[in-house]
Amino acid sequence: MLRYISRRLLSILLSLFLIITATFFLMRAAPGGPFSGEKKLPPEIEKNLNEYYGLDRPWYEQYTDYLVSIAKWDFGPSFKYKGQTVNDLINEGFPVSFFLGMEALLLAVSLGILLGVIAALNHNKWQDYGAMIFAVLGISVPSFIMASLLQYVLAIKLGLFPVARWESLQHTVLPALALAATPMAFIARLTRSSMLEVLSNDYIRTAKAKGLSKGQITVKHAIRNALLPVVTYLGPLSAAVLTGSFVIEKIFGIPGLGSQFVLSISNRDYTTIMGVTVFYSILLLFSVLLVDIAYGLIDPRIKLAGGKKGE
Amino acid sequence: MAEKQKLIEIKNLKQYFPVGHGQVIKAVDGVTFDIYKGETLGLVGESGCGKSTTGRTIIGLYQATSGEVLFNGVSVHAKKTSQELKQLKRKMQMIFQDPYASLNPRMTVADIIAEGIDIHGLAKTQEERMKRVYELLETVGLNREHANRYPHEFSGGQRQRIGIARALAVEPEFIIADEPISALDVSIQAQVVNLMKKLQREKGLTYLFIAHDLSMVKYISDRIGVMYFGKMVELAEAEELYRNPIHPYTKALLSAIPLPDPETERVRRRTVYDPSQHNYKEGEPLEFREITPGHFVLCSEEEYKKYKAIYS
Amino acid sequence: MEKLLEVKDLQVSFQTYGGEVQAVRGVSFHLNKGETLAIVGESGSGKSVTSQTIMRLIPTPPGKIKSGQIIFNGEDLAKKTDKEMEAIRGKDIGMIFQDPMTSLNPTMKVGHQIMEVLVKHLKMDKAAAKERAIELLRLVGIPMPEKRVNQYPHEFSGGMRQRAMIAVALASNPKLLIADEPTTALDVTIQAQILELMKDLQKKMGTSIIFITHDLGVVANVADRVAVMYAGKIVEMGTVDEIFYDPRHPYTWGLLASMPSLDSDDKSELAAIPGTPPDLTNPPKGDAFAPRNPYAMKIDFELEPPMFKISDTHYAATWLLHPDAPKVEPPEAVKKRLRQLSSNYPQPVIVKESE
Amino acid sequence: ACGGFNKKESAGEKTGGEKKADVSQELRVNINTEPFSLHPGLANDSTSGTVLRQTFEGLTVIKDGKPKLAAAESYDVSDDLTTYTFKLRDAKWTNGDPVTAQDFEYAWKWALDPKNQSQYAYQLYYIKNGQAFNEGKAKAEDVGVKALDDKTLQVTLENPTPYFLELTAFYTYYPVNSKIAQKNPDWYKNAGPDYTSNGPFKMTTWEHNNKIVLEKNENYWDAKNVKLTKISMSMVNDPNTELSMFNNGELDWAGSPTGTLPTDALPQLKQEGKLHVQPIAGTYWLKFNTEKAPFNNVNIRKALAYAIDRKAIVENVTKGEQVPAMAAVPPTMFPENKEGYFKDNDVEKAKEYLKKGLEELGLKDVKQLPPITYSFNTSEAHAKIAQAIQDMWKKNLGIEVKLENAEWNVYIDKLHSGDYQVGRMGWLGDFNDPINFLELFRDKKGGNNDTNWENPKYKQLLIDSQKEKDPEKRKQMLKDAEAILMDELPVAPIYFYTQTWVQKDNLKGVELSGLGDVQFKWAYFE
Amino acid sequence: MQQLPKEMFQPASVDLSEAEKISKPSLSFWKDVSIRFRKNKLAMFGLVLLILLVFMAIFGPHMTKYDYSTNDLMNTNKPPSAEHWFGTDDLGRDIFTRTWYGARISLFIGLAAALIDLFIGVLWGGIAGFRGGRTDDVMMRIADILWAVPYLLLVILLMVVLGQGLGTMILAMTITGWINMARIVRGQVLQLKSQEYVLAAQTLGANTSRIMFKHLIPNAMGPILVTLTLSIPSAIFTEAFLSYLGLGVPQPLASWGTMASEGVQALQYYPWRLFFPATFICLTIFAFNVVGDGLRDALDPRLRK
Ligand SMILES: Nc1ncnc2c1ncn2[C@@H]1O[C@H](COP(=O)(O)OP(=O)(O)OP(=O)(O)O)[C@@H](O)[C@H]1O
Ligand SMILES: Nc1ncnc2c1ncn2[C@@H]1O[C@H](COP(=O)(O)OP(=O)(O)OP(=O)(O)O)[C@@H](O)[C@H]1O
Ligand SMILES: [Mg+2]
Ligand SMILES: [Mg+2]
Repeated sequence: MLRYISRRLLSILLSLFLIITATFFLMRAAPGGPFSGEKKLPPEIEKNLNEYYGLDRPWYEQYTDYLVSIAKWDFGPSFKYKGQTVNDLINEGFPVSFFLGMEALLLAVSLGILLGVIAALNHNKWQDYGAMIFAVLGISVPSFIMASLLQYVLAIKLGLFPVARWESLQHTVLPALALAATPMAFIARLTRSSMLEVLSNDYIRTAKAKGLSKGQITVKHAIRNALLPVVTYLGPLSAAVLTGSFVIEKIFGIPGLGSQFVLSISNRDYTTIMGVTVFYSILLLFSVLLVDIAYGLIDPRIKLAGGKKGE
Repeated sequence: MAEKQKLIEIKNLKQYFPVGHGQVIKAVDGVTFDIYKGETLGLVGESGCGKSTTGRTIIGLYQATSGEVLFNGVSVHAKKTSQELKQLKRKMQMIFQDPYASLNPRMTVADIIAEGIDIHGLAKTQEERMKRVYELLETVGLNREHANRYPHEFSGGQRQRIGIARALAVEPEFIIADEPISALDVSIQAQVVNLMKKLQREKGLTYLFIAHDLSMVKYISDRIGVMYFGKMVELAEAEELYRNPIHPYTKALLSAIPLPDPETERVRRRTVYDPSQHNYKEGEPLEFREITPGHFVLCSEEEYKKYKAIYS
Repeated sequence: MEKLLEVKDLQVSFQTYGGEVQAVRGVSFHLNKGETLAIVGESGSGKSVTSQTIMRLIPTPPGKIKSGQIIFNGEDLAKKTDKEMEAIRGKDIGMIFQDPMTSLNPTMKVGHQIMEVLVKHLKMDKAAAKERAIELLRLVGIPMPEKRVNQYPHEFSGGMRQRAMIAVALASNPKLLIADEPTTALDVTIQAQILELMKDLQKKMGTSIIFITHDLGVVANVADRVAVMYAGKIVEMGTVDEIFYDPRHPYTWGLLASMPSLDSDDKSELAAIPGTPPDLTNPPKGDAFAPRNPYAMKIDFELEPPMFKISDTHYAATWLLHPDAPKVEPPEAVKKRLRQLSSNYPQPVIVKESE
Repeated sequence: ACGGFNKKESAGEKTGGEKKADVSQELRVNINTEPFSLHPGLANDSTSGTVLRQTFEGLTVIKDGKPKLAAAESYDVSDDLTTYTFKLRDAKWTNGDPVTAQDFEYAWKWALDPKNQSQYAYQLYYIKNGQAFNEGKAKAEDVGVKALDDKTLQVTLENPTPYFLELTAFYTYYPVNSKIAQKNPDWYKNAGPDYTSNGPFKMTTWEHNNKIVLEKNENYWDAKNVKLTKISMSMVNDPNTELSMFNNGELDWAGSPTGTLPTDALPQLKQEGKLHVQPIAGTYWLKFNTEKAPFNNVNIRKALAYAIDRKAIVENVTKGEQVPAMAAVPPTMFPENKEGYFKDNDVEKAKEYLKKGLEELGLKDVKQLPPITYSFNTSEAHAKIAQAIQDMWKKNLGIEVKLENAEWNVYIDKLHSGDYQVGRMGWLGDFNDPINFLELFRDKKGGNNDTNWENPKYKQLLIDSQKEKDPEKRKQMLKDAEAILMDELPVAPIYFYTQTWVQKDNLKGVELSGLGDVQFKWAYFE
Repeated sequence: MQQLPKEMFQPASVDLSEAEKISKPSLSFWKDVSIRFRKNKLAMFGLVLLILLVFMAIFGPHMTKYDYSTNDLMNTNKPPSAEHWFGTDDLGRDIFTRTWYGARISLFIGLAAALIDLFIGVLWGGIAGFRGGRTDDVMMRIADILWAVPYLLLVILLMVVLGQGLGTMILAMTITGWINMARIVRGQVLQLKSQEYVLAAQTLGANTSRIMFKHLIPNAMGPILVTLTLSIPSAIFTEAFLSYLGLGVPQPLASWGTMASEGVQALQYYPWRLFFPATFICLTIFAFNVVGDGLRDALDPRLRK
């Protein structure tokens, strides 16, 4: 296990390196630069700026500089937000996105699994259809429409929640709901389908023969085995949700990392792009690793360490 | 018996499974034996002693931890081209122990049985393929009507027969039968065993027959190997083994066979095997030694002398 | 003797796209307290379905109890709701399933799967349950049970899984134990051990056992009475001696004849029953065994044979017992066994279907 | 802090419209985004400008469209119009330090110093040697700004600059507390004791990307005229949300110049009489790439420019009461430009020009004209205008138009590199002078020309106007130049910008300049 | 005892071969599936709905006198009425006509992207999961890397390099679209590959592709279908996002995605501009979902209704 994890850590490092490299070149190849605005800068100022930020140096120097400073967890100053470093931006934005993301994830996972289980247990009954229509709505209404709808109905029409901004727990309810909708629906669908699969297994019959109630069977025997696809999906999802969503943050005026990331790309704020990408990648790579470890925990038949065939 | 030709040679085969925390399960711990062409080698032993694992390792489902398996002089585990591998696979087949798990729940019986036919291109046309399937179904005592059903619709014995039909479909030379009949009723057992014997007679098949039913093993096998805790403890011709069991475990095993006679059953006493009865010393080397011709026993030097004195 | 279980005219069928599979077609039997009833029979004859129906475990749909009663302890289980069954399953009736690999949850430690029963029905706490689980594992002959409790089913060999299943079924000392081929995957020493264990338990607790097996040796060892099933029906039933020493049904003859004998070195072909079992989607008219029966008479293809009573405890459903039927000689292997049993009636009597 | 809440105040509390004697004097506005920088020398966007304009004060301030003295008490101009001498009034920084002439000198030179990454340093190029210093060709001492004493600032200019006083109101010309800045170079990064300013408000909270809170600066020289006690600025970058927050009582002001109103809401707001509209100095136009056929033909350009129904666009598409533009310079600078140089939607003339143009190009008929590509950067508003114009050109002239949109940076790159045929662009004035607009097309290779158009007469008129001391004559020269531009039409103007907003009815005294700047110094709630 | 004719008790000659007649014709797996599918009413309803939607996509635009691009600036943002069944948008265009033009694009994109995702994802995830070990590591890390590299940048560059076009758009969609599918499939394969029937196929000499397509994928069908039905709406909306970058369908052509994302801006004022495209997206997804579910059930012989 330890060996496996250390091997995976190494591969995470390698992946990070590749991601950084790819991002570096993509970023540089994309048209426009950090200083191109509505009004074109006089060339001499652009020169000054390029010099200041080291953009005039050969690419390999800049590239190695990036690598070195990223290794030191120092992403440098933001090109756009003068006076703020990228580390500042992440340190400020991430807790917000994380908080909101956690709320949404918990919502999505708990409700999604619940719905999926209810649907599967009542296969082809009204509960199943109800849960499914709900899920279809969640899947086919993307978060930006969901966000506007929730805002319109719950905040503007009914006045139950504030319209926007990041002030109190109340303010987080709508964005968390909007953020959770699609994953929840998807988790519900996944859970339902794999629950159906699991429920037709013989060991469920054994559990019944032990006199366990439907609820106990579901909780102790079925859910866990049905969870594998959900967990798979959860890995990259949590990385994405925890780092924030651009549209949700925009619509609800939330100072999170998601809008930072998208803005940094439209601004061509190189250091921020790089910093946030690295940060996000680390989160992603680790959550994928966690998923793989979770595989082994959920289903002991899946062996991590052995790459051997047919274990 | 003079011209016995070795089909399979197993040399000091070991199969260990890591189970975490640095521990390993020594499922097969250094077994050596040969299987001759056209014979049936029965393999019995306590459940969990590594019979299935031995079988699976021989057929290449597991990479052996160490040791060698030669099929017709060719190593099973050595790297091969996919063509060679396919050829080898066709010559060796396995009937699985668990008739439930070994059938794909989403395939019809016809497709399951025909899988080998499809893989090796043994049928030219669809009709021929189905004809083969029907033949095989009947060979194993199933009905043609069953061809379009799914495994979960069958009883355990019926499923086991599907598994046998699948193995037979590719007309192999060597079949590892991992408890092929334990889920069958006796009359079907008889059918299957008759069938296996018939095939052996007609096609010169070779079997490694793993089973618990010792009367059936005795009936079908030419030679019998007894395994205990990953090791082969005794190997002899079938008659010889039943007449002169040497190893205490074999004795215990034989004494535990239930007979289909209520009266003898009511009075039967069985001997119990206690591994400590050997009184082996720490690190004492155990070897597989020939006590009488063709009769091998795992024993220490001391025991060897003792056995030798008693039996020959 | 007190009846613990009485099954009356049980009919179970499965709805499939291929049509209705009549898996159990009117099975009646009873089981006394502390008694072992062995059910033998062809694979696919409905043994497992019958036993699972008693536990009300057949999947519905597609399965359906078409008629019949299952009277257990004076209550009809066939009429109980799922909720009511929960209190009975695992507590009053324990069940050992046929397929050990898939019957254990692959993602739950074996120990835990045993503990569940203890916690649920015996209200034990975790620690006590674990202790007991280890004990049970030891009881069923699993070496190093302290270590094995914490392993997963896939780390067990087939036989060990089977034993784990047995441990689950025995955990709450049930009144009735249904064992569906519990020892098929075991070697004879362990098998003997388990059989002794079950008999022991029976003696101590007065457990009744329904024992499904193919191994007639085991039947001889454990059974008080034996039921022989064919194509969804019980074709012969009697005490173990009656079945082994005075079988009357040609299918039972076939079974007894097809076993190899340990003593003889006879390597001639085994006397298998020819033909294939009937398709239960449309069971044949008359006696289902007729097409494979070398002693078949015309009537066998026309009319279903009634139950004939040969003694107080011995029944068989074959026209051969009809006074008009010609006398036939059972196969050689069976003839060797035959004995004159004193309890037999002078003439077999027909039993009315609705007894 | 994990979670990152700051539960100091609840913004949801409604500041009702009741007319109580002690109305809360807290103003809540939305500024859309995080300001790029709140250092006057580094700021280069309107959001930063909006904040700085409240916290800092330059030598002058724009009130009622005219520069008014602010930090300066008086000034002198030399005869050649190149030397300004300002006398500063007695004013204090928020921390009590006096505002000195050195602070101005320090701030301006800091911005010009190539070491500091000021993007707007060119706003100071009017100062003698400003550009040279910024390019590293001159030393700091050579720059024409000098504190003669604590209260006297002398500024020498490169050329006579008639609008210099307007420039000094711009944020790049704001002073910086040199004592603090020298001690703590990071003073401007966060709110705190070192963030000192000299304007009517001081910044007390700056939660990046979330909100800024300004409070009245008691040290401000004109504090008695400042009635607002607090300004909360939230950063919500969604027009619909902004308006909803206003409707929900979470904001006192929604829309320009700090934020934006959703276009779709304008008709309803107008109907309800809530909408405020004010023209600002900005023009939305289409640029023609005059080196690409068929736009190298002036008649084609004219045909296209004349065949646009601007009135229909402003009334039905943009809906913000924008003014149809038939001229380049907005009416806030040239009031007569409300009329323009040609008639709106002059389809007859357009057809004539098209015929002529086609002939000149050797084409018999529009059908032979290959489809033209109209590019724009992605935004719903631009897309709508593009589709409307596409339809008009098709209906009126029978010309096929392909629309092509792109992400902003990609688009601007295309435009600057001449890789387009027709492209939309808007221009907003930095300071209140027509040169701002006309200068763009002076040089073919000028940074923001993009059209590849150049006209020697036009160029000369602009150069000459710079030296002209008589404002009237100068204006005429600029008008002449504009006439040339509107005859050759390298750009087809569409409309002049307006700004639209809604506000609390009892909010008074908000000063909006014609450039789209806002000044809350005089604002108050009734 | 009832009286039975004596001759009935004559021994009968047993003909064993008689019992072996074929009663049912051989049905292929797919025929079986289609029978099961057709018995599922909800799924059939979904299928009919889909067919209807496709029908409308083909003929809907011709059912009015309007075309999708002609502006009517005098009649902007009109609510649904007899003239304009779905109302008009902010350039006065008929939403009904545009909806069905949009249907063509959205349905095509949804399906194309989903199928490509399916193809790549199943192969990639299947191979990674089945091979395991190093191969799995490398393949999944490649997926992670693609997933982590800023998508926006990738697409911007793609657009610059390849230019606007349907091909570029589909490519942009599939760059990362398949990864979810691959992950799900891999997880399933990891779980399934140690099943005994897979081992059995191996001993028969089945090669990887056979094991994948005959054994692993059919048994992973549930999650695959669910993921597939999710990738359709996500493709529809990714198209809207891509059109933001200039990669979508060029204006004035419409797609449901762009119509919905524009409509949502007008939600409070002209709700019908969101309502119609959003409703049809929902209906489509609903139809795909029930069809997917029906297919899933039909593909699983163990489930019986
Ligand atoms: N994949 C595996 N991982 C870990 N341990 C295993 C694995 N497969 C088998 N074992 C262990 O190896 C030993 C031998 O198992 P095997 O299945 O070969 O027994 P067997 O002789 O076939 O028994 P049975 O007669 O009960 O089938 C057992 O202790 C089992 O727990
Ligand atoms: N779920 C099901 N759907 C359709 N048919 C079924 C189902 N379960 C069982 N059957 C059928 O019912 C009949 C009886 O099956 P059962 O499992 O009871 O046999 P059995 O006597 O236990 O055989 P074995 O000894 O082989 O286990 C078989 O023909 C089988 O095909
Ligand atoms: Mg085994
Ligand atoms: Mg059974």
